Amino acid sequence: MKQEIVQIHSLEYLTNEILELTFISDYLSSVAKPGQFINIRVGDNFPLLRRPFSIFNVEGNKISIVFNVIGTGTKVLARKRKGDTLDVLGPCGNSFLLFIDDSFDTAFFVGGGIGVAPFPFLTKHFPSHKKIVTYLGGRHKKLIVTKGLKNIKISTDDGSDGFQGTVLDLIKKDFQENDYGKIRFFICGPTRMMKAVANYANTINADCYASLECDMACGIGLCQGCNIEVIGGERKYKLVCKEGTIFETKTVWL
Amino acid sequence: MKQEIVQIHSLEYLTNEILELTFISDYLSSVAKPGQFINIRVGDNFPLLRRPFSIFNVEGNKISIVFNVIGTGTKVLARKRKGDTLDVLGPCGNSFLLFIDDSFDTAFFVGGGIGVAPFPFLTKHFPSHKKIVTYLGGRHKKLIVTKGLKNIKISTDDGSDGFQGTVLDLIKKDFQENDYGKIRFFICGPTRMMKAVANYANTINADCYASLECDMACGIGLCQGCNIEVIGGERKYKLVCKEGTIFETKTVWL
Amino acid sequence: MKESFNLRNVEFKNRILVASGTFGYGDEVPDLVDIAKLGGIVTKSLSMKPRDGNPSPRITETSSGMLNSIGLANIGVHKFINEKLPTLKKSNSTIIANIAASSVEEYCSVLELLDGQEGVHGFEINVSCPNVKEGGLSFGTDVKLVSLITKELRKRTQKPLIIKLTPNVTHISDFARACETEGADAVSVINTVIGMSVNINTRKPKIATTTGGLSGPAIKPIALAKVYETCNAIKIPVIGIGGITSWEDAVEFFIVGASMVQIGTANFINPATGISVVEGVKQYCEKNGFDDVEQIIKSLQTDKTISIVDSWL
Amino acid sequence: MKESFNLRNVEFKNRILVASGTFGYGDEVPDLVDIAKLGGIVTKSLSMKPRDGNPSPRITETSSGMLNSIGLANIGVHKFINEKLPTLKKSNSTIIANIAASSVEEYCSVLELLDGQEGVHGFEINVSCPNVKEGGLSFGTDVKLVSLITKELRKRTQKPLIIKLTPNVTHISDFARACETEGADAVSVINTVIGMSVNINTRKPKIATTTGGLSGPAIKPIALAKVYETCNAIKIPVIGIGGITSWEDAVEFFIVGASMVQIGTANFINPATGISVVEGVKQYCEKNGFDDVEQIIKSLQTDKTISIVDSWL
Ligand SMILES: Cc1cc2nc3c(=O)[nH]c(=O)nc-3n(C[C@H](O)[C@H](O)[C@H](O)COP(=O)(O)OP(=O)(O)OC[C@H]3O[C@@H](n4cnc5c(N)ncnc54)[C@H](O)[C@@H]3O)c2cc1C
Ligand SMILES: Cc1cc2nc3c(=O)[nH]c(=O)nc-3n(C[C@H](O)[C@H](O)[C@H](O)COP(=O)(O)OP(=O)(O)OC[C@H]3O[C@@H](n4cnc5c(N)ncnc54)[C@H](O)[C@@H]3O)c2cc1C
Ligand SMILES: Cc1cc2nc3c(=O)[nH]c(=O)nc-3n(C[C@H](O)[C@H](O)[C@H](O)COP(=O)(O)O)c2cc1C
Ligand SMILES: Cc1cc2nc3c(=O)[nH]c(=O)nc-3n(C[C@H](O)[C@H](O)[C@H](O)COP(=O)(O)O)c2cc1C
Ligand code: FES
Ligand code: FES
Repeated sequence: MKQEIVQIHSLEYLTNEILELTFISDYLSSVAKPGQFINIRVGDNFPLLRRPFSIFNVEGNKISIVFNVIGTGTKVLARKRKGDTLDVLGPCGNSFLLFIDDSFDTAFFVGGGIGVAPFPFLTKHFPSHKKIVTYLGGRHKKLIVTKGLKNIKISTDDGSDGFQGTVLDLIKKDFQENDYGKIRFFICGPTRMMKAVANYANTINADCYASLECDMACGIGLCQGCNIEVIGGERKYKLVCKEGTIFETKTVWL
Repeated sequence: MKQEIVQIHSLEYLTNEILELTFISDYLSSVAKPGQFINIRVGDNFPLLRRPFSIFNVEGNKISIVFNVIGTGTKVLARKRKGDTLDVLGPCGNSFLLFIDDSFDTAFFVGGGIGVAPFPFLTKHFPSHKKIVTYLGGRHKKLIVTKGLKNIKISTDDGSDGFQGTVLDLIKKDFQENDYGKIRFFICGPTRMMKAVANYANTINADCYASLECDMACGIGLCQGCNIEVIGGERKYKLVCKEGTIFETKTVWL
Repeated sequence: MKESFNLRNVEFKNRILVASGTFGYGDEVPDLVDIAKLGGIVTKSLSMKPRDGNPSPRITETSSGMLNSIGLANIGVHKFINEKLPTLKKSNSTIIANIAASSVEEYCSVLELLDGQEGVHGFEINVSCPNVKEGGLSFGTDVKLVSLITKELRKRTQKPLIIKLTPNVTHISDFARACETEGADAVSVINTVIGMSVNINTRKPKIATTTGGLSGPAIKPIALAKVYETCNAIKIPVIGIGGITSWEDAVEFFIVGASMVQIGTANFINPATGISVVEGVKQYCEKNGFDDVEQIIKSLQTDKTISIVDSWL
Repeated sequence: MKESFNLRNVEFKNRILVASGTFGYGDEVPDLVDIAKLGGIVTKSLSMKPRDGNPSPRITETSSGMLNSIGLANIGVHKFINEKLPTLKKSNSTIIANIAASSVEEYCSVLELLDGQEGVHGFEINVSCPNVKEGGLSFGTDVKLVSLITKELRKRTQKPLIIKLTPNVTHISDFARACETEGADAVSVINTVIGMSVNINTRKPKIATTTGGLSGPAIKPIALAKVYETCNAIKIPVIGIGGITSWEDAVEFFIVGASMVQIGTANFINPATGISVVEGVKQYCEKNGFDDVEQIIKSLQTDKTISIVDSWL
């Protein structure tokens, strides 16, 4: 893990609402693993805390993230331009790669809204002999990012793209209509969606690994602010930033 | 006085260190008077308080200010670009025009560093039958702005432009070498410089009017934070933002 | 949508006021703000005699805040009555006169002078003033003195009497209870937090009086906690103050239990903040199906399973 | 240039430490920070038994600050001694063990366990903990309890004993004096300020325990004022804490009177803040012709003509 000042290579809209920011880092591009995040200091003085972002893609020595403008930090970030510098700390957290083994045939990637972020990088590094199905859910079309993904199935709340309904409805339908062998879920998105998908995974006896989100002050284990309650186990809580962000959903209280 | 959201028309370097920012305002360009200032909210959240800037020029419906990057606010301002909006409140304070009458022949404009700011606009509106001499002092060449000024005499601490020495030395020398008739000083700059010039004005029996600077929370008389001690008079203090910023130097403790 | 609030028979158009010392005497910003749209105006603190206030520098910016030591510079109660009140009366605004003093007697005399004035609708008492008899210690940090001041002033007026508490005490609720007991109609929470700032080049304090009062967004979390503590201790209304710059901030104070709010430092940045807060609060209520702002007051959803004993910081 | 500082025979390389709860046990960031360059490390508060800490959410951002209610989650003193101390010993750092407890007895027992450990160079006592006997009221707001804790702990150690005071009291100097009287070697000023924040959509507090501790740049002016008050009340060294993010901030604390400083929240944003503060302070001293940091300590230039009685806010 390093703290680096990097240079922005590009900032462009992937959809009307979602931006992709690319910067150059030899270090991060050589060590980062799918599912990890970087912690960005978006402004000198404001906002105070860094903001965590999943690594969306790595190409050569370029790293990219995707985000939509929802609050103070992303507003500042959206105003950056090519050539500006950025203070990034990473890579942080564990990787989805830790949870890939021989006990499943098909990976169900499920991304809710901007929760799609870790999947392109994961797709790139996924064992080629395994099947991937990528389910994307969003409120509307403008929140659906498909770049770098495989075998994509889309749902939107308003039906503006793909299936109209929740991403879980889409998954259920697809699961009933097809035979995917032994499935493992890899999910990322709003907590409510992750809860629902994790429950469903349980009912169909599939393992489920979720990348969790929560407010973080440090992202590296210093503040203990990012606790998640563990089911069973010796300790009551684990730290999302350090012991996650990816957990088997059965082991934590979402 | 109004609070307006205006659009930036241009932002360019006048010297290596000094920027001119121009924006469009029908209102301000029609009512502003030389010596007045506007109070700019440079960022949404940071810094908290507005920053006051003298009106440097008015051309058509365009207003401009000049500044150098010295702290948090000017750093944010320097990163703006054409088309960005700016929240400005003004015009604030009194005008140099209040202090122009028949009892002098020559106006000595004295600008220390960025204190040059009000003089181009004042030059434009100065009665044409009066003589103007403009003395500019700065640490070095990169801090000297001559745009829009008349009859300019320059001093720099390091001699990189014009006379080497303080602006007061330059004035003294010039005063001894020439006959300017009855002189009135109009000055703006660092307090230490203004004190020295005001004292000298006294010794040569010239009136002296200074545009004062101080930290301001509101710029419009609400906070009472910008007090200056008055010499004699009924009240102990006056408010720089409302009762100034221009005072006859004999009437206040600089 | 009901926005108004009634305190001891005085009707406030809405629950958003401007705070003492941050809006002059209400006559400074006529072009910029239609003050009749505000719930009310709290005047700059008034003392018996005019006060020059403190030497400069009196203010300095801090991270998301500012320090001030104006020293309660004011024109004095007589001049206020003669020169300011006549115009204020015509403004169709609810006027709360804020009173500052350096002795209990002075509080009483200033209030008595103002009580007879028709244009003065109520009083807010600034107890964050140095008690000259006690060598300058603040009245506001001594429960007995705050009780005494409330009691004496209550005897002298039938108009709303609001005591403005200082946050610079261990248990603000003790002070709030004392005010309630002695008959105050409401308490205002909070005045500024003591703070300081140093210029490392000159090694001088950045404000002449060394320490000053911290205000602005930086103190909002502190103010909210103090308002919460106070609202849980007393039944009379609490007026929330501290770092409010938006309607969202005001709603936080209402949820925590404030019956009204005041806007201070934000007026320096945007003198029309109050008006936009009035608008925003109204829209929030409408959007969420409330037909009276009262319905959001003290509506905080806390987790009852977490006890104080467990909640180490 | 002398940077070191001596406290009861313990030599601190320099006067910049990292604050309790903001740097783990000193072993979290080896790649990012060379901890041997710091003046010292104050550990996360240690209690007798491991503590899970509070439910989530535990943190939230505020304007230039953050609120936390970690609940002193820690591995317990035994695990600290067995698992953390051996590596810390090798790090060539000065280690101050911070102790938290829910009874006077627990403070004593934890200190006794650590006192025998060679790698522990001194103690900082976190008195901002709920006193279980008193229904959860903080020890730190009761002068008698702070006296008692200091007295009992002093009997039990010859190592530096530092009491860390809470700012949430009317007169912090009363507490500092009590610590001095009972034999403390220094006081740390300040711990976090009580604050709160509300989500206006869910109407729930933004941290699970409703109120939490405010830290970061927002509280720097408050911390400076508390350090100033404390330094004027006692002769033992004061360790300044609160909102320090740069060497300039640290210099402000030194000028006001702090003998050492600690960096807290800033570590979350930049774990190497301490190192850059060490560098910056050194350069400031060199540039200004000081050959010992001591020379800037308590060098504030105040205007003696301004009296407290005159300095109304
Ligand atoms: C491990 C991890 C990885 C992450 N990866 C990504 C990523 O790849 N891309 C990404 O964009 N974000 C990601 N996030 C979230 C990201 O860190 C920021 O929290 C987010 O971008 C918002 O930051 P902000 O400063 O703009 O908003 P803030 O000013 O911090 O405000 C956020 C607040 O806005 C509110 N809010 C949340 N959603 C909405 C909404 N839809 N509408 C209105 N208000 C809302 C909530 O109160 C929330 O607390 C990740 C978070 C974590 C912990
Ligand atoms: C009526 C009025 C008119 C003004 N007109 C102008 C104008 O036309 N142009 C203009 O540029 N400014 C003008 N100023 C000053 C301006 O408002 C800002 O204070 C200034 O630009 C710095 O703001 P900042 O936020 O960048 O600095 P801040 O972050 O506020 O820091 C300023 C601080 O920097 C320090 N400082 C000051 N000078 C220096 C220096 N040379 N090097 C290092 N540190 C220094 C001081 O501690 C000062 O308090 C005017 C002020 C007033 C009151
Ligand atoms: C410049 C200034 C002057 C103030 N003057 C007074 C005053 O005269 N009387 C008073 O009771 N409070 C005074 N206050 C305190 C405010 O009314 C308010 O309680 C405090 O600033 C916190 O609110 P804010 O964070 O919204 O500013 C003053 C505050 C500021 C910033
Ligand atoms: C997340 C967090 C955890 C903390 N944990 C402790 C602790 O365990 N013990 C303690 O004495 N202080 C603790 N503190 C207080 C800090 O040590 C420090 O006193 C305070 O944060 C003010 O300094 P700052 O503004 O630099 O953060 C904690 C602070 C934070 C932000
Ligand atoms: S975010 Fe600080 S420990 Fe996880
Ligand atoms: S700056 Fe507020 S009154 Fe002058």
